[in-house]
Amino acid sequence: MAEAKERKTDIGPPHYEKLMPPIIKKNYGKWKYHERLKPGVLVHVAESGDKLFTVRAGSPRLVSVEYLRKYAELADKYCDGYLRFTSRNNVEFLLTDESKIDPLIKELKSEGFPVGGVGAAISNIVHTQGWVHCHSAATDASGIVKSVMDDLHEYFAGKEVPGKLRIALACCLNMCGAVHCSDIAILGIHRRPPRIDHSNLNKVCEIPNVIASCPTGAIRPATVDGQSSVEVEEDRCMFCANCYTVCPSMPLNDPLNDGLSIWVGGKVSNARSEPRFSKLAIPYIPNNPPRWPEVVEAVRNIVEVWVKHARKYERMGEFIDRIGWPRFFKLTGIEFSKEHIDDYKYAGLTYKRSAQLRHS
Amino acid sequence: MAEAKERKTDIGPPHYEKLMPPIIKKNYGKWKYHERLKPGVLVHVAESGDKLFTVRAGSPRLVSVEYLRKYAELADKYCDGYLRFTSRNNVEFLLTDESKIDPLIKELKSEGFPVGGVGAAISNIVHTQGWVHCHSAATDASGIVKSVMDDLHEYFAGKEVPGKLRIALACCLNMCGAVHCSDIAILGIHRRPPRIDHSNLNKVCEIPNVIASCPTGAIRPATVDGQSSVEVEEDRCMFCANCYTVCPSMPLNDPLNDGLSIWVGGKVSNARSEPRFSKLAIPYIPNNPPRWPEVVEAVRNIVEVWVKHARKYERMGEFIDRIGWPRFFKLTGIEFSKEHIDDYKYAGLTYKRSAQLRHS
Amino acid sequence: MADSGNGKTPLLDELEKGPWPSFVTQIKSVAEKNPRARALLQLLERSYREKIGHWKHGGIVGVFGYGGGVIGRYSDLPEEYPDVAHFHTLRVNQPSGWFYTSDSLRTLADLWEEHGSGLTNMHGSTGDIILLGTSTDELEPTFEALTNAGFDLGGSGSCVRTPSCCIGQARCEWACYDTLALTHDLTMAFQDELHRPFFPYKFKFKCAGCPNDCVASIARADMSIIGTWRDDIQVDKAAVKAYADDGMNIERDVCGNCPTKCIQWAGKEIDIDNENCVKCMHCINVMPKALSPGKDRGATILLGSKAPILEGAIISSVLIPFIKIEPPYTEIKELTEKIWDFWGEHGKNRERVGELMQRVGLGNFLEEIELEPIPEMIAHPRENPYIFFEEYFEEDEEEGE
Amino acid sequence: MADSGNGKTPLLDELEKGPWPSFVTQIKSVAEKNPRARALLQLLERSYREKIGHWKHGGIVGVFGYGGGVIGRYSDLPEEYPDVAHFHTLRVNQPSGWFYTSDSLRTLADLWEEHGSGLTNMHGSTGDIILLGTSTDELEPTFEALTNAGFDLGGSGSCVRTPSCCIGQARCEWACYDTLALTHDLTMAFQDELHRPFFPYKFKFKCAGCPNDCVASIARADMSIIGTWRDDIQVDKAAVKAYADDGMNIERDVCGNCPTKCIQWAGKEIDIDNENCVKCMHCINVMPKALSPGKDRGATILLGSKAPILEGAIISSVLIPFIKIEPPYTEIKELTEKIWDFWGEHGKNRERVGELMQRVGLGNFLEEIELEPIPEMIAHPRENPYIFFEEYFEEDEEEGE
Ligand code: SRM
Ligand code: SRM
Ligand code: SRM
Ligand code: SRM
Ligand code: SF4
Ligand code: SF4
Ligand code: SF4
Ligand code: SF4
Ligand code: SF4
Ligand code: SF4
Ligand code: SF4
Ligand code: SF4
Repeated sequence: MAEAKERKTDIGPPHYEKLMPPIIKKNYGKWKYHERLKPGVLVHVAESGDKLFTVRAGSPRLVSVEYLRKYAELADKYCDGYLRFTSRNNVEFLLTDESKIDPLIKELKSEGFPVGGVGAAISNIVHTQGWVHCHSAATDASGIVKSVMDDLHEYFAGKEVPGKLRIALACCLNMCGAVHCSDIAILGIHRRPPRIDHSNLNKVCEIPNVIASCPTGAIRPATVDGQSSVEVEEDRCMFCANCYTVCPSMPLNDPLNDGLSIWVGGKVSNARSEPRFSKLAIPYIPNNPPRWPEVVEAVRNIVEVWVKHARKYERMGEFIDRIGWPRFFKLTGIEFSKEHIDDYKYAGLTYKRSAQLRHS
Repeated sequence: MAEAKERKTDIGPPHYEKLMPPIIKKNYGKWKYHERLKPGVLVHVAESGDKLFTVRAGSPRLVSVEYLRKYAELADKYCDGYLRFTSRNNVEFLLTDESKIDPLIKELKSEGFPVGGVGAAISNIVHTQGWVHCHSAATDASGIVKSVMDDLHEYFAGKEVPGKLRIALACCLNMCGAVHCSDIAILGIHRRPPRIDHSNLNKVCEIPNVIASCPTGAIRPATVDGQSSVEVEEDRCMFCANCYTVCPSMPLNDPLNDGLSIWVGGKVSNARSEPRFSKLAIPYIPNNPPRWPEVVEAVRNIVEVWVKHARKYERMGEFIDRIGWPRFFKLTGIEFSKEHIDDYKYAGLTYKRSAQLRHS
Repeated sequence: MADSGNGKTPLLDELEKGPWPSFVTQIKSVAEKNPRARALLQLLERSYREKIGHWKHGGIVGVFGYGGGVIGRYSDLPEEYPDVAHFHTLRVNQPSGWFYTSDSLRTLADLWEEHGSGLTNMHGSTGDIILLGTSTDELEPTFEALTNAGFDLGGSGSCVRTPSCCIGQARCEWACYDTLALTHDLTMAFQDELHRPFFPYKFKFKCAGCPNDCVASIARADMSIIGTWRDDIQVDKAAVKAYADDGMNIERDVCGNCPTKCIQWAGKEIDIDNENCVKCMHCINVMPKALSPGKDRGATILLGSKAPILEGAIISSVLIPFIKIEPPYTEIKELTEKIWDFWGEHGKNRERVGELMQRVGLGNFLEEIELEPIPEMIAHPRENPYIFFEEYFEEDEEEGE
Repeated sequence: MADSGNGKTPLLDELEKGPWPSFVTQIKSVAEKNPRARALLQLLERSYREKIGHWKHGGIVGVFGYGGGVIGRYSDLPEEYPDVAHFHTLRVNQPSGWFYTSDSLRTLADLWEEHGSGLTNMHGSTGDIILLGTSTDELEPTFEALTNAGFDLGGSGSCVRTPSCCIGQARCEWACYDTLALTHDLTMAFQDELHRPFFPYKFKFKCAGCPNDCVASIARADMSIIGTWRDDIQVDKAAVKAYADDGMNIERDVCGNCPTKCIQWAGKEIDIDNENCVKCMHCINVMPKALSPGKDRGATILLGSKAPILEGAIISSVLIPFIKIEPPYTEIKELTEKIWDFWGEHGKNRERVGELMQRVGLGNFLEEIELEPIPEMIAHPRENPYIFFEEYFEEDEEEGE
């Protein structure tokens, strides 16, 4: 590797041990059990008898340096400066002094950070860039997350639910937010075939690559105004945007047609049932910024059906397993349509191949 | 339709009502319940209180006119001439006089017809033509069925088993015997690519059809000895024989390589679990006529593992669901190999996509 | 020529041993009188020795005016085994439910002794009476004898295949509709489609009276008609108690096996959440005296099952979750004809209807046959986000802000 | 120019209302001081109004000697919003487990206030600290500030992506191996592969300490390393009793949810058929004081998960059912390198390893990476009869009889 002399490279991240509170170092690998003390608060008890208290606060994930400093300040004040983030972008303050829990919660709340998301609860929404940073986005991410969490915040903060419910949002089919295995997934979608910039295409893109990028074979070579370019057989386009990923001259973004779809019943954990993909619940909801009321309403509706009808520990997908998809559509009032029926590679395997049916 | 004058056509089958015993006509659609009185004997009780006794006898399915007359004779003697066949090719004598059951059974047995197959039992093997009549056969059908049923006849005749066990045999991948959804399936397979009769091919077959017939695209046009013909890329052949079905000049039959495979865990009924396909247990057993001892042994082994370990009502596939495939292979001693791993269209869906595993 | 001459069948003789009835014994029982049967025995012995069949790819043979019902078959050793040089099979349409009188069996025996090998299959996997082997010149006389005896040929080739059914209401207390009547009616209504192939490939009907599916319709029929009910399971409480008193472990054996865990046993009474019952039959199967299907009976219609060649095996999938089954069965017939129309127009050669449905997609298929999509037709909605929205808004439809 | 000038953000202001913390508030908190953040706010307001993003396809930018770690981003309205004309993202490799001290957070805040927008994502979906938006000329200075503070870039492009893990043994009693140590070790061992893209596409590691999979590894990592155990679940009988006394319905809530029904509650004691336990965690999750994973701990290694583009989403599948996880993790690294070798040679451009495995077939894939096929790797054996036997007998190998 040819590099500048004093430049440090390949040093990797800071070693985690340097950033851990002493109680963790001491009891590392020797935890005995945990309990949820109240919404957002966990205690982990070590074999040594030591107790570690965790206070979890919701975060917008998009955090400014101002707020990073605020987190730091709170950590200094309540827990010797030790904190962490979770895999769902919440902040966790790691306390040893039980008496500081309530004051910390109070201060967090006053700063606008809800405490919760622990145990059977609706935690933060895993999400992506949206209009804040990505060229591919069919919708914004942060704005929808904010709107949905505003609406569901009680479920984060402790209102009872049957089990864990994981929501994720991705702003395009690339699905950076692992939307595909979530209890509820909100997915930005395009609905109009790429509009081709014929004048530039052959300058910025390799035409054979563009053609090969299309999973449905919808793209064909074409000469337009004397320029070699491509054309799209619109009937065969399902708006995956893979052509756009490969070639900037084929944007799919379109204010009139971009929007959201809602998916349900995926999970990741191996608890009880195996991990599984989310399935389509609502094919299309138009973009309606700044607060996407239709999306908020759709998510709440599904959540409420689950809260009301699911048995204890039943994740969304397990709940639907038990009641069946026809009843899921009935209970939620969501209309079933042709779009719900799979027509991709494994479609045949999604048809109902048994006479086990509920008829009433 | 232009037809000869007096010729009768399109008259269809005899009307079933003409062939039914009076007790059935009387109680048609008004049966109340049934009981298994002993192996091979059922009683159906009608709302009227009438009782219909059924005695079921095993049959080789390939029946001569001599034996048809023997059936007729027995029916006359014991049940006013009324009998039927079942969907698994057994013969059922339909009695109204309970006292005739035992004498009938005695006579059936003395004629070499075992009585049984009712309820939780191993019934007759659904099967196909084999070397008796089909050009496509990779093995015989009747001979294997006879050998296997000789070995399992106790389970037909009343020896206790956990539930129903359905065996089927097909002599080639066309699977005329609905092998694909059986508890145990015996399937004739080819293992050598077609041998092409280049001198005849273009006379009897349409080359484009032949090429199109191959699901793996293994067949290419070729000129051999100045004749237009085809060639097979042997690595891509999986011996489906679809080319042979389309073109007689591409036989796959081969004494050295043809043989049997064994499949397990399929079912048809909707009882408890949904209908499902059988899965590969043993990829290959060579043809070993006249009694195919390796096949007999393989089937018995699987049956015995099931008899010993399955819970009441558990069909083969349900049993394996509970214990897991790794243990199925362990208990049966069957070797697991690359051939067991699916590599066709939906292969990816058969990989184990969870951490739910038995480790002991 | 030694083979066909010597007459010994040492290998096949091994198959006369053992407790299960022997097909070899059957063949031998007519071989003395019937040269075709005799020759078959010899040829088969040779196959056993050489481990290979001796039949050639079938040619097209049949009876006048019919396109199917006969499977042409020729030996590849016609000189050595002239009596089976031709050895065609006739498929004879069985009576619904495979009911016979001794007389009808004797009639069949007599005519087939006269015209063919004297060997049959009772029955073929599709359901037909199989008359196993005769020569081309005997086809027409056999057909005449058959029709005179009230029988007709079944299907083969790209046509409706001989429909078949479980015993249904003739003997079974669980039959939710009259399978025999429907089977017979469809067979009669579609005689033309059965005898004169004009489809892209075969089309099979099978009718089962309840979800136990004793005729394997869901695995072996392009159209599977499976009886079911939509009201509550009928419960005879006293009989339930009798089972319990008799030592049945209702908790474990009945409730423990219910796929939706919708049946509960409080130790005294059975309690069924019928809304979640998927009519699997298990509890009824186990307690036939106590439980039975509801009173509002009908059938589920499923489409598409078939063997693996070419796209992989298919199990039928739900098209109509519940339909009343009553003569003259107009709805079923109209639906069937719509399916045939679309298949006839768009099916590729040798493409079964289940394959077509998968190729064009269930959604499109439903549009063509004019059925609304409903969630009962699928195991679950799509997992992939590749939705073909068929329309989009154009700029001029809406004013941009 | 009105847009970027007027400074009003009526639409975004709506998103400062409500109980959940607002990203708009976050942006505004630095917008006054930071022109990039200010411009972002304006541009975003415009996107909200026009319902479309205003970013162009990224160009390739980065720091010297690295092929990844920076996502290039340009506005499509550079004249109107010059402060975000470039707005590149730096992916900074997080510490394993996302642990920070207040000082380390302040260090990050200070340097990013100086060099960038002052906006971050804590964290990105892969796990990185995302420094959200700066111009090309600030990349190298930012990098220098980062490395001086002990941080380094994470992955982007066709390379190893920043590994991440659940909190594991740092706080969780169920962690079956040390996820933090493994993650850190892999990150350090593969620095070159992380910073200098040379694969067909991205490759992600995620390490979860137990089958609860709190880092979603089975759905989001090309290699998912999920802790498990192979001996018996540890049971504290007194604690079980305490749960029962406390009113827990063990029968329904614990046993009733066991996927293999291998846990029984006799009303007094819990009885586990450990041979059939599939280590799903449910019973342990529900009774953390009473039950815990066995003592013989390790991990399952699964391969291949990814998002849907192009072949459809994939959940990882089992490669090694059980492996002990101990430094220096030689076995895992060797396995990984074998996989990379085969992928490097045979993977198509933009083909993830899970797609490759499906394309060549698991059986062939295993041969290439020198693993024996075992039934734990599959949900069930093949259903179709299309077996590619690789060899057949030739006539001369055996004497015909
Ligand atoms: C902190 C965190 C790990 C980390 O390194 O950051 C974590 C920590 C714990 N998880 Fe988790 N999980 C965390 C993300 C996850 C995820 C990943 C995700 O959400 O994307 C999953 C998989 C979700 C899925 O299946 O889709 C996850 C599935 C579980 C489960 C299984 C739940 C189930 O029934 O399916 C448990 C067990 C339980 O809750 O009973 C669990 C239990 C726990 C326990 C109780 C483990 C322990 O003994 O400490 C931890 C307490 C927190 C709690 O109750 O929320 N954790 N947990 C993550 C917190 C995210 C958040 O801020 O909300
Ligand atoms: C006679 C016959 C129908 C016919 O029209 O010919 C028939 C008749 C009955 N079946 Fe059947 N089934 C018959 C083939 C089938 C088939 C088809 C097949 O085997 O190819 C199946 C589907 C098998 C499968 O799933 O692979 C079948 C699955 C059942 C079941 C469900 C069993 C299960 O647990 O999965 C029951 C219920 C039971 O046994 O408890 C059942 C129950 C019955 C009952 C008890 C129904 C009744 O009340 O009369 C009948 C008594 C016979 C018995 O116990 O064997 N019948 N039954 C068939 C006899 C075949 C034979 O000779 O052995
Ligand atoms: C006689 C019978 C087997 C038996 O011994 O019972 C039979 C025999 C043949 N079947 Fe079959 N099929 C028979 C029932 C079946 C069944 C079972 C069923 O109908 O319930 C199936 C599976 C279900 C299905 O339809 O898929 C079946 C699936 C096939 C196939 C594969 C079709 C497919 O789409 O995958 C073929 C190949 C073809 O059609 O070219 C085939 C083709 C054949 C041919 C005509 C061979 C050929 O390629 O020309 C066989 C003639 C044998 C002979 O020389 O007599 N046979 N065939 C069955 C018909 C008897 C009857 O009419 O009652
Ligand atoms: C920043 C981040 C989203 C976020 O806001 O958290 C992100 C952002 C982008 N992802 Fe991603 N991905 C991010 C995590 C993921 C994940 C989740 C994960 O890693 O756990 C996935 C799904 C899992 C997977 O790897 O399949 C993911 C699947 C994709 C894909 C689809 C890959 C595929 O094989 O299907 C693309 C498309 C591509 O690679 O061309 C993609 C491409 C992109 C690009 C680079 C857009 C592009 O096409 O060039 C996005 C840049 C956005 C921007 O302007 O900043 N991103 N991306 C995540 C990385 C942050 C980090 O390093 O921590
Ligand atoms: S999901 Fe799509 S639009 Fe959103 S950040 Fe990822 S690549 Fe960009
Ligand atoms: S969006 Fe997808 S389907 Fe449409 S043309 Fe582009 S690559 Fe093809
Ligand atoms: S399974 Fe094959 S060999 Fe056997 S009868 Fe059917 S087509 Fe012929
Ligand atoms: S047997 Fe099947 S795979 Fe082989 S060449 Fe013939 S059609 Fe192709
Ligand atoms: S399918 Fe149902 S109705 Fe028909 S015989 Fe079987 S159990 Fe009876
Ligand atoms: S029929 Fe099946 S699903 Fe319905 S209650 Fe009985 S066992 Fe349960
Ligand atoms: S994955 Fe398991 S070990 Fe890791 S934090 Fe979650 S529960 Fe604990
Ligand atoms: S870990 Fe899961 S599978 Fe094992 S006993 Fe507990 S609930 Fe059952």
